[in-house]
Amino acid sequence: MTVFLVLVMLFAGAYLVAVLEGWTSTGRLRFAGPFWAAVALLGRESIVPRKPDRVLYETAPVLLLVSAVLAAAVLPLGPHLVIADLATGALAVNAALAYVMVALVMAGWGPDGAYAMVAGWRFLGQLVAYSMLIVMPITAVAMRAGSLVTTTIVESQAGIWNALTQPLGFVLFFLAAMAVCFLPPFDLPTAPGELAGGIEAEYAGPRLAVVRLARMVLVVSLSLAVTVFFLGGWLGPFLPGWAWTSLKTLVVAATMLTAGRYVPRLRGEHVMEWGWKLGIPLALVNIFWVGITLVLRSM
Amino acid sequence: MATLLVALVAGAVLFGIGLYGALSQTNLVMIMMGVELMLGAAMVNLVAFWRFLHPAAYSGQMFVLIVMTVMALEMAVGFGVGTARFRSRGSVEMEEAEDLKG
Amino acid sequence: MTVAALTILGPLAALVAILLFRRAPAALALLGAGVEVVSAAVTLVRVAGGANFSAALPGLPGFPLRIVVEPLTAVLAVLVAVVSVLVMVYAVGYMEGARGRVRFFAKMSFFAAMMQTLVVAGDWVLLLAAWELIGLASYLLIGFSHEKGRTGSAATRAFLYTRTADLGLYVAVFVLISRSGTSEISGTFGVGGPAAFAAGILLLLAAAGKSAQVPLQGWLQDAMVAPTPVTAFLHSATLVAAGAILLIRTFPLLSPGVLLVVGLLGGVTAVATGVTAVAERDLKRLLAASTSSQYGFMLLALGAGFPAAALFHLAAHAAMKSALFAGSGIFQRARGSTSFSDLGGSGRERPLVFTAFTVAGLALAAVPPLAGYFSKDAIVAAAYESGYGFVLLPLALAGALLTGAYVARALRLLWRGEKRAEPVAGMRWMWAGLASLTVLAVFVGFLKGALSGLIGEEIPDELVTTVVGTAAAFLGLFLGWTFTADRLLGPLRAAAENGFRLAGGVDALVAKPALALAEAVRVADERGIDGVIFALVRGARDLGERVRALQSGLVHRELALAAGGMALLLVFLAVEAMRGL
Amino acid sequence: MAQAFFTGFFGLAAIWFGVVVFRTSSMVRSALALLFSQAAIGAMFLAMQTEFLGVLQIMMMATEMAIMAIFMVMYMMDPGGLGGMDMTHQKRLSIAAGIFGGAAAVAVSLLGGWGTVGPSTMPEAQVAALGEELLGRSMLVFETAGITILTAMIAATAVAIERRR
Repeated sequence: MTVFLVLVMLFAGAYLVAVLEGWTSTGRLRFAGPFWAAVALLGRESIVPRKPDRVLYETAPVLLLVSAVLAAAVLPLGPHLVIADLATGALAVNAALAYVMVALVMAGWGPDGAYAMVAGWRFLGQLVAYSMLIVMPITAVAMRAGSLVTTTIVESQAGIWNALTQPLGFVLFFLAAMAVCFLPPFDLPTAPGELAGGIEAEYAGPRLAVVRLARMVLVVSLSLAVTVFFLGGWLGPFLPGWAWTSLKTLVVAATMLTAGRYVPRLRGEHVMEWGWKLGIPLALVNIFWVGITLVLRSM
Repeated sequence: MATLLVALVAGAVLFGIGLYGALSQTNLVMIMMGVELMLGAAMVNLVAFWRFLHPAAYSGQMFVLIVMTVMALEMAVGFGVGTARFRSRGSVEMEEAEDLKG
Repeated sequence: MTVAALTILGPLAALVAILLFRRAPAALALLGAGVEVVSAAVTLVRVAGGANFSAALPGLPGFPLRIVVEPLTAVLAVLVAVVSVLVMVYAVGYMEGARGRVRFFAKMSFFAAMMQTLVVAGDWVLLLAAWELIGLASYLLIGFSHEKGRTGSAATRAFLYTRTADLGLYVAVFVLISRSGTSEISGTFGVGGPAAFAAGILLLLAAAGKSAQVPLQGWLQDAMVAPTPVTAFLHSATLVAAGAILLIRTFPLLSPGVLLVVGLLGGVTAVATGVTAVAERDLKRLLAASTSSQYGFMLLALGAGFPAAALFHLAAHAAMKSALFAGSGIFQRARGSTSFSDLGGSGRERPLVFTAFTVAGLALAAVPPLAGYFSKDAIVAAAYESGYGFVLLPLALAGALLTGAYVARALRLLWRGEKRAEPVAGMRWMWAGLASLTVLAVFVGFLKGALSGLIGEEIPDELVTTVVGTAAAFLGLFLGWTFTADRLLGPLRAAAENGFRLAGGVDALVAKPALALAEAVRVADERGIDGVIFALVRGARDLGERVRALQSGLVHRELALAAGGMALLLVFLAVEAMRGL
Repeated sequence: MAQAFFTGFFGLAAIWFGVVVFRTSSMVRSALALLFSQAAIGAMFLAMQTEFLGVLQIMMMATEMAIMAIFMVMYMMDPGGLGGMDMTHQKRLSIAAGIFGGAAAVAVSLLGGWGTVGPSTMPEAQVAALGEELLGRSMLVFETAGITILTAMIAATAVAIERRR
């Protein structure tokens, strides 16, 4: 039951995000847009490039979707509205997100196309830069909660949101999340106008539909992660928990989508450089700061 | 008990495969893959032993963590050396590595 | 106990600090010596209050290192401490502007610390260690100004002599421990019979070596190449005193036969080296010879059975002799030499120093009421009272007469001659040391009663001997002042000047065998041990060559080898397990 | 029973992918096959109620193997493994060694008398206890491992970096 509910909400979120993206990109708010896009894609012929690495080519979109869903599976929408309340939830999110990268590498290599391959390797390099910025802020959050269980993490923010107690971690995680779901300005893998769509270049028809859907779900999952880890999850007055979660998630997603629109796309080496030389030290500072505050409180 | 045996046998087979790979491959990276498989087998055994024989002794899990560390080290060092060799010789084929002789 | 330990730790700390900081060595050394003297004084006070400490430090299995603080050791500790601090004060001036001051003061502190260890050592092992280290320290200090020519050989000579004599101590210690089963000194006093006799004789040998008794006196004169503070320290309270101290501390062990030998040896030394002193043409060498003769007196007192008298003379002599050396050092700095031919008249140009020197000298010559008077009087009385008075007393009187003679001769040679006053660097410090030592030399004598009370041994006193002894002393002074050495000794002088070296002297007995032995050891080392080592190295290299062949550089081959090794290991383990089942 | 089943299932998966690693001719495929083999091992951990390690394994291997793939491609210039070159040697020895080693291990694991099976602990308790272990008794080991990794990273970079003269 819970599983069903969560999945429904997840895909609903994906739909809304798609609407939002259309809105932010085209400026017109069309609720039917995603439907028509989906119909169009499913209707088209699904062209397969010459001499693909079939296994990888076929697996990649599904794996992308699955990993996005798995990432969402450990994140609670409400006090009991969570598919798997793992004891290592916060870590499991990372684990699931790591496979996003795997999926993209596969999608880049599979079709045996230059653009796609470049995109895939790019994303790999990008990951090396930002994955630390996913893990370390979550570490700080888990430190405050004293647990890796996501629900506990949410409850630990009853007093005050983590976004306020550890703004540094929040900003870093937010940017890293944008990088994970390769939204602009981090959209190196799918670089419209540069790589002809990158990993999406060689996919068409239903397969492309799956990729797009997975991308949307990914955005939702990461917004959800930001909400759960930093914005107090379901906590909030008046409304029921799931409503708060969805609201916050949508707001985060909208912020992500719009933020990128006003920044030029980053170059890969810049992402790497800032991730390594700036992000990781800052994340360490954040962890240190949280530790200090915790020690002070415990005294 | 059954689970323990299953895990151990699986680990054993994995180990055999890894050994075969490490010995049979000519390419440095493939050799490393074989080694990684063997390490994975070792980890399976460690976890099985920890879980079924000494659930109270957490140094068992500690061992697994150390093995993961070793894997990471192996990757880092192996690729460092491989890259250096690739720069100097243009390949990491271990067939052509007589000049590493001491 | 901790306070007593400070007497050792103070100088040691100073040594470490000097070696660490490598600057302000004089200040650090003085600080260490100050700690030493204060703690020694405190210890003495406590001991006088009737307290006796002893501590066992972990040492060899079954033989803990013991430290004993009893009246005797406390007195000795204070003696050493006082002399060392005053000598340090003097040395500050003496070494002013000299090279290698860090080295110098480090060694001096080390020396003092080791001496204290020797003094309070409660068991043979620790005593042996301290004994050796003193030998080392004196070797280092005698060879201090190594840039000068004869220094090295003199140091080596002193080292060889003392080391040879030390063999006696080793054997004696082995005998004692093996007989008594304990390494505690007081525990070994129970040993009797021939073992005790042998041990006594061997101890006497060791003591004779350190205290430069006949026939091992030769090295002391050569040791004069050392800087004057060193010699002062060496002669008054440390190296040379160690011999006498050893005998004083082990007095209960010495059987009557041994005592007779001790007494005779002391008497002979007192006379023979006295003659040498009269014959010497060099101030410091004269003083050195007199040192031997004075220690001969102490041994004589011991032999007569009065350790307290010996201890008393030791204290008095420490004050007087260090004062004399301090003075001679000033003269040496003034004239750049110590031979009388250069020192003539140097007494006039420094009346104050000369006065101090004279006072100390007269004290040595036992002129009442100075320190030497009481102590030598006690010794003569002891000789008189002992069972062998008929042989010991003449020796004692002769020694006293000779003492007076060479003191007077030294004074005359220093006084005669024209004066040429040159300024001397560091005069203030030197003068401080000299003055305080002289004051000691004057007043130590009055502590006689206190001393005997403290260590509970009576110090003999006889009217007859007092009169005779004093007469002898004055006669000696008169002779020394009026006649030259040649007139006094005549043909004897030539022999006396080279220290009665019969048939090449002891060098033939000591130095040549020792050097031959060293040569043999060197050959054995180079041929034998090094050979073995080189063989091992070569073998290892060949093995490496062989193994290298295995290493093809082909990773897969080597991996295969590794796997094979692992398989062997597994088989081995399996076999072991089977055996275990 | 279910536990045994799942463990065995994932074990088979791991073995299958392990075989694939050396069967395919494509670098990237073998790298990814290795990745899934390791991930299956992580799943085995999960099946054996060792949650933290399982998740950790699954997470770490993703990155490691992807990186392995990229290096593979970098070294081999082998587009999709289309070049049908043989990349093995000393086959017989290797097969023998592999079979021997595997058989020995199997024999040991089957013949060995393992003691009684202990009870399992709750995942939360596990994580907490492991944390205690890491930052308590095994702190030195842990820190050493960390320092070693750092050193290896720096050293590897230093070795691999291009000499500029």
